[in-house]
This record gives sequence, structure tokens and C-alpha cells, in this order.
Amino acid sequence: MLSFELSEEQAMVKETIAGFATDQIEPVMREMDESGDMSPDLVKTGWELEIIASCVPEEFGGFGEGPSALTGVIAYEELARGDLSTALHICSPTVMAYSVLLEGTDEQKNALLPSACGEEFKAAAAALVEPRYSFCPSMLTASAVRDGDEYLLSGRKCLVPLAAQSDNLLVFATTDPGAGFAGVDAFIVPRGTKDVVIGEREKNMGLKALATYEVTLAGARVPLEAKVGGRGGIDFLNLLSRSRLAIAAMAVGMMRRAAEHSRDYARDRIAFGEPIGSRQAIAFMIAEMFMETDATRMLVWEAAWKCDRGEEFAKDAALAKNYAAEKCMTVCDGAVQVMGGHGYVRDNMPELWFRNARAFSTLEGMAMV
Amino acid sequence: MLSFELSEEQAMVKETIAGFATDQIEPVMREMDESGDMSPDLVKTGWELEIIASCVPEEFGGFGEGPSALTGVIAYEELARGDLSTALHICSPTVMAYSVLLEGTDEQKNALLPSACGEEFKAAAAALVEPRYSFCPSMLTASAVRDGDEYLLSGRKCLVPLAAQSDNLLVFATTDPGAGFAGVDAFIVPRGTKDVVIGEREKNMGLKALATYEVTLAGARVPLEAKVGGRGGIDFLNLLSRSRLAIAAMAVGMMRRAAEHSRDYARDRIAFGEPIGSRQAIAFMIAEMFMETDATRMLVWEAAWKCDRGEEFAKDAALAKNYAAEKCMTVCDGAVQVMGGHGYVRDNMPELWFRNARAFSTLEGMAMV
Amino acid sequence: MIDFELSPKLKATQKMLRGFAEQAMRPQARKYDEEEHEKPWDLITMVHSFMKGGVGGSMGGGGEKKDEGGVKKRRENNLATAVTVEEIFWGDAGIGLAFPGQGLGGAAVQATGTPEQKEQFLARFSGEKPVWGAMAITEPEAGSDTANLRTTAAKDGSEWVLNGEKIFVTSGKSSLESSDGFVVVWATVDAKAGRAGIKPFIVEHGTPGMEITKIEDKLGIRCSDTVSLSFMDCRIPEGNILGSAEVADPKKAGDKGFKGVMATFDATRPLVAAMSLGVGRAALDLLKQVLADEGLEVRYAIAPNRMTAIERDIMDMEANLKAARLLTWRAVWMLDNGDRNSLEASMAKAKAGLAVTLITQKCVELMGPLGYSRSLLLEKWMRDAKINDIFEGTGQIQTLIIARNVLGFGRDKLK
Amino acid sequence: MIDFELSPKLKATQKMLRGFAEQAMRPQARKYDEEEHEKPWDLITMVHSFMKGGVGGSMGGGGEKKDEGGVKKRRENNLATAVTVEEIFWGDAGIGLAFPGQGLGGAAVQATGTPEQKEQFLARFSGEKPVWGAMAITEPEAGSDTANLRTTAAKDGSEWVLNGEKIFVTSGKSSLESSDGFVVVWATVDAKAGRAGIKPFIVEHGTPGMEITKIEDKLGIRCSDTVSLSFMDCRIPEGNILGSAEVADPKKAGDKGFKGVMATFDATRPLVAAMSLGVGRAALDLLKQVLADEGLEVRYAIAPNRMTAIERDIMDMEANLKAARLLTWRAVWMLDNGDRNSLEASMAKAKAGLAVTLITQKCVELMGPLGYSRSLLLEKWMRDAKINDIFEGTGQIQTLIIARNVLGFGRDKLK
Repeated sequence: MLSFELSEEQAMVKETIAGFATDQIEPVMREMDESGDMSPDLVKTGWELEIIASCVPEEFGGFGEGPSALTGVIAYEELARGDLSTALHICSPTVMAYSVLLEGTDEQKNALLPSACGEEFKAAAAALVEPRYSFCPSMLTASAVRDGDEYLLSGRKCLVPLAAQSDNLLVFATTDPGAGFAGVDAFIVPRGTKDVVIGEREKNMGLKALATYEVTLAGARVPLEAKVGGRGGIDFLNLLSRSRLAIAAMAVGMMRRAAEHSRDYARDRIAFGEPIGSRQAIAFMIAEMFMETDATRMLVWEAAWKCDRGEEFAKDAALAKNYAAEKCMTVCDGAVQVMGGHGYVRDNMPELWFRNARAFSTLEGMAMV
Repeated sequence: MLSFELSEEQAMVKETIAGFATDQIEPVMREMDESGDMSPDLVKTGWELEIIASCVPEEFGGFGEGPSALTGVIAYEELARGDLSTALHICSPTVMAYSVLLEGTDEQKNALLPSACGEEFKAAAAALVEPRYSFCPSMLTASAVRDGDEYLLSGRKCLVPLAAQSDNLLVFATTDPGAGFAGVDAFIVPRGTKDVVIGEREKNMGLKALATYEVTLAGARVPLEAKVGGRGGIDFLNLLSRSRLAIAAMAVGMMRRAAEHSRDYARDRIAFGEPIGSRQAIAFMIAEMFMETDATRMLVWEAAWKCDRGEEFAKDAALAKNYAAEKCMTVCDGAVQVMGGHGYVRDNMPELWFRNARAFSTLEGMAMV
Repeated sequence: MIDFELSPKLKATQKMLRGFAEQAMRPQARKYDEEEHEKPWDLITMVHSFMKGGVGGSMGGGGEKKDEGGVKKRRENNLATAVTVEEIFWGDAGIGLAFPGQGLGGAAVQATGTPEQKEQFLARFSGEKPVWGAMAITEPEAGSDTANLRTTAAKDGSEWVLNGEKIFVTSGKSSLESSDGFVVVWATVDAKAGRAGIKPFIVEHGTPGMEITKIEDKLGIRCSDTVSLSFMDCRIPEGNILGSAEVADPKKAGDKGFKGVMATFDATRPLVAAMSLGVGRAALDLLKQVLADEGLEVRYAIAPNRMTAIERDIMDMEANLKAARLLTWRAVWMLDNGDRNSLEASMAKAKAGLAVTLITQKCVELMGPLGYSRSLLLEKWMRDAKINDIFEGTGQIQTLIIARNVLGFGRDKLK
Repeated sequence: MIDFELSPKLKATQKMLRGFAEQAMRPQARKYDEEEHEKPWDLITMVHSFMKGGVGGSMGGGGEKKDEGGVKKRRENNLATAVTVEEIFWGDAGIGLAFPGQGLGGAAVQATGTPEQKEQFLARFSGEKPVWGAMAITEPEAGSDTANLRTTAAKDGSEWVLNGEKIFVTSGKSSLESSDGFVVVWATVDAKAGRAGIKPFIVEHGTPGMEITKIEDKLGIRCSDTVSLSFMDCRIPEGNILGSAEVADPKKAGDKGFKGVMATFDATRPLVAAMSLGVGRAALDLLKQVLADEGLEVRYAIAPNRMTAIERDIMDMEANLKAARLLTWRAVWMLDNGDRNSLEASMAKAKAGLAVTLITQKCVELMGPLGYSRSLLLEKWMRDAKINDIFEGTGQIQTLIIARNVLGFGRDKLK
């Protein structure tokens, strides 16, 4: 029966993370953006939320029953409300962990999940995006060609978070060009594998506190066992869609924060003798920020709900993700506009959200629920 | 040197037609829309503007030196400011006349132009649009196949203005499928030609005062001489682009009228003790109506200016026409919105503009400058 | 627990209504658009036979018995109404609005009447004969300015005497001429009291002094009658003021009366949103069907910038329509739980009203000449859809309500 | 006669500047974005050598000698400036804003100064050394609320004494520290007089009592310095009030002074629009180049709904950019003819500022990871572009000005 009420557990998760975001993440967001250094304390505290461990079953080192997309999107919204770079950093290992948990062989689960549930944050990078304007996950140029007992991986990846800090990379490549999503597989590539070149840290418009790298695969060889799911491979569209929900949820978090910030400013800032929020042009902008934040969240929730029920949700996830990417940019642009010149300077947060918001249309496979 | 000033002649044309539109067309617009009958008086007076005759050289019965796109768009804007159906009715013979004048053989000019410059309005329908959602002038399904000394015309056309009243139809069909615009030719098809079936008068959402018809060509045979321009054929993209300018100019006229109407209403209508125009939500809507009307006119003028200079202007005409179609819909929707419930009832003009405005995205080849 | 699944009961209703809409309503949609002011009696009788109380259900009936011994009792009658309305309006908006039921008038009674009055005035809607209810609030001189009404109600002995003009009364003719219905008239008992003076009065069909002065010709929803009413010394029993006698006294009741207007709209705005959803979905379904018939499938999951223009348009339209539906469901869900939903109701109405206005316009454009022709219903849906961004508060008014809620500003601070 | 062709002289300038922008500015654009607050002296010297008076030209210099013996004399110096600015900003917006010239300060002198004052203060800009001019109007407590300034100017003998804080002074450091420039400070001589009390004052570089208190770190245009100024008993000669002495008297001069602010902006808004055009075109050129390199051509002439999503995006962006340019040219053309262009200037600024904000954002999106990466300049253009919808009056302020003009409402009727 229709309900928009969080479960007690979800409400608790939400409240815990909300506090973390407000009290600890947001205060250092600007400093991390300027310096480019992620705060180790934040990562430590963030890891103690046990996002992954709470989803991984006991036999593999956790204490959960598999990831709940709904609980995930609720958690990620709160995290990103604090800061997107931080949210992506903390959640980056989820892609490897959940891909293996959901699609991997028992060997792969035993090999990788326990460490993903450990005391310490352990980087595990996923490489999906490729450095070309026309990138589309259904048309990867990175390829995996079977050669005897090995796969030969070739291609270039970019926006790979924490690639240099990871013991293993999860590389998405096509084993069947022209087969679209169905032709994509994932490969576990250990650090130091020959012909895997991790480039310099990337410089992007935003996400400055998140370390991302370009990764080049120059015919790198991995054993057959490196292929997630073994013979059968993975349901890539399912994994991709779960990652889209994660990213869309983060967009909702940013939209919400930007809307709240604009509301507060419009209430306090006096011009022409009245709060600027008493002008319809500003007030309507803010009304739409809140309306679209809620609208986007509804799309994300419904798709996540379908996901948890095991229903077909790829279309819903795509709708939610693309809608979120567009609206988040509009809302954060509005947050700058509401402040005028003050929104354009780096003393205030909107310009940072403005730079981060544009990332969503490009982000794929950087976090997962 | 850059100038936005009309020539004396253009200023005169503009003033004359503006008066005609305000004093004679607009007052009967609603009545014609409800009854579906175009006022013969309007057509008569409109014809006396000698739009065609003023462009046709003396040798062919007129007193001009060929059509000026710039003067044309200025004239059509004013006409459509009065009413779109009327503007399209009066201008419908321009397609045949200018196509022949610009691309026809001397025989064709002698045969058709004098009557197009006569005292009496003479319907001459052009058939370009085809009844399918995916219609595109570069991909016509209407075809003309050479068969000995004849062309065999096959296909279906719609939105053909005054087809039933015309002595001749100008039918656009492809002689070279797959060649895109370059493969399209125009054929002069006399009334009563065998296997040319003119259907019932069409019923559309708007343009209710304009008689349009579906025309079916069931392998109709016409002599080789029926092909405009003879052997060489026509520069279809050039003619199409001239028609796009004509249609875009009419959109500007409607936008302007809708903007003026909204402005006046917002000034006079009192709510909450003040004119509704003193609310930014309404005032900003109106500001944008005027801004976009000017913006669209600039695009139309610049493309027409290029056309008159004999420069490549197909791209500019397409930009202007598509921009005009979109903005005109937005502006006329706004004109309804500004009046609220009063804009939704047929006592007032906005609902009529609302219905007519949506036509622009579909209209092609129904008038020409 | 977050849950987007409708109860089996609602799913069944939905399925049944979809069949009715497709087989009974669609074939007649064009007829009643062309023959404006004709009443679809056959359909009215049909729908009344299987849906006593009308498709609008008991609008705003939520909230009352919120708690029963502390346990929150789940109700879904407003959700049921929203689901019903969407399906009916998918069939046809004009005919849907012409269907019998308590309508806005009943909603006003639900929101402001005493239990006795609800008993007295609402019983008729589940009777044998179809009956309509209407609400009269807008006046020639005041559109959204509901605080500034000129229609007056003066106490004279044991009667109220109404004088004034009302416009845009939906189903006014159905309520007052075609059936034994009534109209709820908002009038002021004390012009100086402003909002506080505004009260709702029940005027029964056939009451002397009330006259239908005009029936509007409209852009769309032509099957639904929209009338103007004039009241000249129109006398009604004193008991016909909604919400007990002392409500009549501005000093005592404060702007309780006016709050009633707002409460009424809080309950009905989500249903207008639900109407929008039906029309928008109809247009989108048709467009997708046409593409499917040509063997074109929309590739939702690929990168949006690799799509064709039409694919991306469809993706955008579907996302907007779905978002509007979820916002609508949230608003009625709150209503069913007896929670205040003024903000959420306006969000749903604003989002849905604008979304379907644009969706239908886009669909007509994408369908080219077929979209513009009256040989398909699409062009009609574009005309019908526009009303959703206008009636029961334009999109601008909704946005204003949202802004005031969000910013915590009153009318004084945010005009 | 309607004519969109630039004079041969302007075409030549355009061509020359395009070369300069591409070969000299582009290679250094990233450097001066990363090394914020660094000054591109090499480029400054270069540009000053071939363009005395600065790329901004004599902003607002139009109008004066409108008629010469009744014959309207065609001038094109504002058009020339617009064309120049577009090309320079196509090269780089940050560096372009850092180039020497009279800037807004000079524009204020042009708009409000006496002939003698223009002589006295503007000569320096065509000297050997590069010089900057700035204008200080915004205050910490008042953004667009220019009528409500707290900075005061008090007459003391033969001097004016300024006190107050100013923020967002573009090129303030360049004008006051890096060269022998000046800043035009808008201050009130009579707080009670409101608008009427506001006057423009010239404060020369190095005047005691004036201090740069802050240099802003910004989202974009990082090569351009934006500073805060504080004035503490800052004394300037009485002759430094712009526009003859009696201007000083609110009663006599009315709000002539304030009108000066507006006149200044009427002249400069179209040039901000021209700046926008350069940035927007840069982004669009890059995107189209990338597509062309892949052999993709945009089919502008086919039905828009048959296009790919990216084709239609490009078509929309080109139409908007072109419309913005034509509106901008119209506004400067009027200025060159000495016609009042307040409405048209705001249309140009509003349209161009928003158009390029959206165009650059769209281009970054369409370029995917390449768009988001700092390895290309595109992401920088998106950051730079945003300022155009903000400075010299936000898009909202421009729309407000348009609305007031169109509706004929004053500040009282349309706040």
C-alpha cells in the first residue's frame, strides 16, 4: 500500500548521516576544494557508517543481507548534502563490492568482500567512463579479448576515483562489441598488473577534493578468473542502473542543500528595504528549487523501490539520473544567481556547487546502491 | 554599414498593412474562426495590397523587380498581426508565383504570372506537406517518375491551402529519392487533371478560417513542361527557405500582437488592489514576450537580408523558422496564462492565438517571400 | 516503509476504469468536443450506475478519523479518487469533468461543513439519480483575489440574502438545472472584515433570485459546462451557511471561513493534478504507439546525448509526467493520513499543470500534421490540458503558495 | 535601409583581433586562470600598443554630436567596441577584462562628466603607459539597490570627504595600484534625499584614505581583479564631482546624479552582452569543431524533430547566440545614433547573459568527460560565462527594467 514513510532503520541512517554532513563535512568542504586534499578524518568517520558492511552477508565479513537500493539512496542523499567529493570518495568502493556481491563467483566474494568490510577504508576503484565526448556505457571502446587462459584488456578510462590508491581496479570492458549493454563485462585487475598505466591525477572543473585518474589498458593480461561472475559474466545494465541511482541520489542531496541555502539567503538579505525573497522573481526561483528537489527524489525513490523488488528498473533509473543531472545544474546555477555577485566568489558555497553540479551528466559507475 | 532602419518604401508598406490588420482583419478574426468562412472583403482588400504584382516585372504583368525577402517579412509580420488564417489565405498564391518567377521557364512565367498579378484574387495552391508525423521536406514520399513525355505523380499531400479553389496546383515531389533537398522538384498540375483527388476540407486545431485540403496523387500524368524550370528543375532548398522566412515572419506578427495584448491586460486588470502587471511573475512573462518577439524578428530580418543579397541563407532561414515556431507557442501560451480563466474562453483572443501558434512547427511552403 | 504499490482493490479499479475509458469514453470524445454544451447522458448514466458518489469521490474527505485509539488508521479514499480521476481523464477530460458527483461544492462541504450539514447535503450524491455539486468563488472583478469578493450575504430574520455575480462555475448548469444539486457560494458577510468576512453558503437548485447568466464557450474541456451566476436578493435558510452559526460572526470566527476556501483547495488541488496526469499520459501513450508501430523503440538507458531528438523529448516528457504523478500521490497520501498538505498539494498542482501543458504541446509538435489535425484526439488533449495550469489557482498562484510556505512569508511579506 | 554588414574597417579589425585572440590570448588563458591574481603584462603591453584607449573603447561615447546641421551623422564607435569586445572575449574573458582602458569608470565620466572633465580625466587612457579606470557602486549591504547607498560624501571647504565601503570593483587594483588610474565612486551627499542625493566622484589612485581591503577569489574571470575598497575620510578636490558643481545640490539637480548611474549602464550593458557573445561563441565553435573532426555535419535545414539530440541542441544554441548578437548590435547602433536605448540595452544584456550561461553549460554536458576536464578550456568558459548574467545588473534586474519600460510602470508600481 502506498507510503512515503521511511522505515525506522532508514530514518536512523538518515539522521546519523545528516548530522555527519552538517557538523563535519560541510565545514571543511571549501578548504578541501581549494587544497584538493580529502580529509582523512572524514573518510575515517564516513567509513564507520559501515555502508558496505551493513549490506554484505556475515559469511563474507559483513552483517547484512545485500544492498537495499532504497536505504542506499536515502543515505547517499544525506552524504552529498554535505559535499559531493566526500560522498563519492567514501562510496567509491561500493561499485567493486556490490558488483562482486551481486554478480561475482564465490571465489571472488571470498577474495574481495571481507576487506571491503574491514575496519579501515580500503580504496577500490571502478573504471567505466572513457575520455571522449561521445562516451556511452552501451558502446564502450575498452575491450576484453579472450586469448587462451587470459583476457587481453585494451582501452582508456577516465574519471577513475582513487585509482592510484586501490589494490584492485574493477574495469568495465566489452567482450562483444555491438552487443550493447549485454556485451559489457567487468574485470578485477590487481594493482601493478603489467600494461595497466595509471596516469597523473586528473584536473576537473569540480570534484577537486576527489582524486580521479586516467587509466590506460595497453593489452593488459588478466586470468579468466578475473572476469566477474565467471563464464556467465554480469548483468551490466543492472549494475549500471544501480550506480545511476547512487549518483542521482547524490544530486538530490546537493539540490536540497542549494535550495535551503538560497531560501535562507533570500530571507535574510535585505535590498530595497525588504528581504530579496519578497520579490516574486527570487521567490519563484526558490519555490521551483524545492519543488524540483522533491520531484527528483520521488523519481529516485520509485526506481530504487523497483530495484529492491527485483523488478525491471533500468528505464526508471535512467529517467531519474538524467532528470537529476539536469535539475541539479539548474538548481545550483540558481543558487549562484540568487546571491548575485556574492554567489560568484569563493567565499560562499554556491560557486562550488555550480562546478560540482555539472559533473552529474558525465558521472557513471562511480558509486552504487 | 549596420542599420536597423526600414527604407521609406518598407515603412510605407508596414504602415498600410498595420492599419488594415488593426482596423479590418482583427475585428472579424473571431467570427471567421467560429464560422470557418474567410471574409471575401478582407481577401479583396488584401489583394489590393498588390503583394505579388509589386514583385513581378512588367513583362509578366506586374510592376516590380522580383520579390524582396526583407520587404516581404516586414509585410507578412503586419498581416499576421491581424490574423494568421487571413495572412496565409492572402499570401498563399505567392508560392506558385515566386517559384515560377524565380525558377520557372519563360513559358511558365508567361502562362502563370499575369493572372497572379490580376485585379482579382486568384487562388493557386502549393502542396508540400505530407500527412505523416515524420514529415520532412528533405524526405518527400510524393514522387514524380518520368514516363516517356510525361511525369507520373504519386503520393499524398495535406495542409494544401485553397486547393479546391485553385486552377493550378504546385506539387512538390521527389524525382530522385535519397537525394534529399536536391531531389525535389515542383510540378504545375491543372485543376481536373485525372487521378488528382482533392479531399474534403481539413479540420485542424487552428487556422479554422483557412480552407486547407488533403490532395491525393494516384499516378497522375502531367507533361514534361509541367516541371518548373524545365530540364534543370528548381533550387528547392532556396524556395523552401524563402517560404520559411514568410512563415517565421507571420509568427513574429502573432507574437507581437499577443505580447501587446498581455501588456494591456496586465496594466488594466486589477487584483489584490493592484494591476496584475505589478507582480513580477506576470511582469517578467510579459518582458520576455517582448524580448523574444524582438529576438525572433532580428533572426528573420538577418536571414531575409542575406537572401536578398543572394548569399547562402538556408541555415539562417531554418534557425529563424524553428526559433519562431517555438517562441510563438510559448508567447501565445503565455497570453492565455496572463488572463487566467479569461484566456481560456472564446470571448477573448488568446485561446485563438494559442491554437494557431502550434501550427508553425508544422507549416512549410504555405507562403513565400 | 516506502511503498509505491497500489492496493489490489485500487489496481482492480484502475484496470476496470481503463477499459471503460478506452471503450466507452474515447469513441465519444470528439463528438462532445464538437457539439459543445451537449451532455453525454449515456455515459453519465453508465458511470453513475457503477460509481455512486461520482468519479471525484469524496474529495477532501480525508483526515477526520485520523486516529482511532492512537493507532493511525490507513485510509486511501483520496488516493482512490486520484487514481480514478487519472484513468477517467485519460479517457477524456471534457467528459470526465461532466460526470456527476459532489465536485468542488461537495469538497467545500467536506472541508467546512458540520457533520449534520455533510449528512444533509452530501447524501444526495449516492442516490439513484445523478447529481452535481458546484462551487462559486471567482467574480468578474477578482480572479485569484479570493479575499476581495463583492458578493454579499446579509442576515434578514432567519434567512441569508445573497447579492452578486459569480463566473467560471464548473458544472453550474449540471448542478442547478440538470439535477437536484447545489452550489456553494463564497460571499462576504462584512466587507470591511476582509478575509474574516468571507463565508461559504449552500444555495440549492431552483432557489429564486439565482440565475445562470452565461455559459462559456471554451478552448477545451467543452463537454463541461462553465457558467456565470447572478444573485439578486437570493434568499436561503440561515442553516445554509457552512460550519455552524457562530461562523457567521467575523469577530468570533476570525478568518475561519476563508481558511475554508484554502482547506477546500488543499484537498482538491491534487485532484486537478490527477486530471492533468490523465491527459498528459493519453498524449504520450499515443505518440509512443505511433513510434512503436514504426518499429522505433526508445533507448532510455543510453547516454542522453547519443539519442535522437525525439527519443530525448520522450524521455524528458516521461520523467516529468512520472515526477508529477509521484508528487500527486504524495499529496493525496498525506490527505488520507490527515496531515496538512498545503505545500505538497501546490507542488503537485504546479508541477502537473505545467508538465502536461508542455507535454501535450510537444506531442502535437512531434506528430506534425497528424498532431495538428482534428482527425486525431491529440490536438484536443492539448486544448484540454491547458485548463490544468489555470483553474483552481494558476501555476503562478501555486508557485506563490509554495514560496510562502518555503520562505515562511505571509501575504504581507510576499505579495 | 536594413543592413547587417559591418563596415570594411570593422571587418578588418575583427579579423585582426581574431588572430590576436587565437594566437596570443588562447595559449595563455589556462595559465591566468590557474594563477589567479597574476597580471598578463605581456599581453597587456601588446594590446595597449595596438589599441590605445583599450578594448572597451570609449564606452558610452555615443550620442553627443548626433546632429551636425540637421544631418544625422553615422557613427559606429560603440558598434566597433562591441565587435572588438566579442573577439577579445572569444579569446579569453578573464584576460579580456584585465586589459587596460577606461572601463566602467570612463563610461561614467562619458555619461555624466562635463566636457572639461572628460578632457581632464580621459586623456590618460591614450597615453604611453596602460591605464585602467574603475567604478565603485555596489556596497556590502546593497546589491542591485543602487538607490540606497551608505557611502557618504560631505563638503568640507574646497574638498569632498568620502566615507564608506565598496565591493565588487572590477579592475580596482589595476586602476589604483597597477597604474595611474582612478575610480568613480557613487556616494550620497544627502542620505535623506534618496536617489536625488547620489552623485559620482572621481578618486585618483593613491588618494589617502582610500584602501583596497580585499581581492576576491572567484568562480571564473580569475585574471580580472575584483576588489573591495574602503574610504575613511578620503579627501578629494571639489572639482572631482562629475557634472558641474550645482549637480551637488539635490534640490537643484534632482536625481540627475542617479540618472547618471542609469545612463552609464545603458551604455555599458550592451558591451557586457558583447562579452557574453565572445564566450558563448568560443564554446560553440569548439563543440562544432569536435563534431566536424568526426565527420559529423549538422543538418540545419531538415525537420527539427528528425534531427539527433545533439544536432537540435546545436541549432538551438546557434539561434540563441545569433539572436543575442543581433539584439546587442541593435542596442549599440542606437547608442551610436544617440537614441535612448535603455529598453534595448536591457534586452541585449538579459538575452545574451542567460543565453551564454546556458550555452556553455550545455556544451560542457555535450562534451562529456572532455567538457568537465580542465585539459580543455571549455569548462573555464562555463565558469567565465556565468558572470555575464550577474554583473552590471543580474538577468532579473534587466528583466525588471524591460518590464517597467514595456508596462510603463515606475519603481512604485513594479517593485
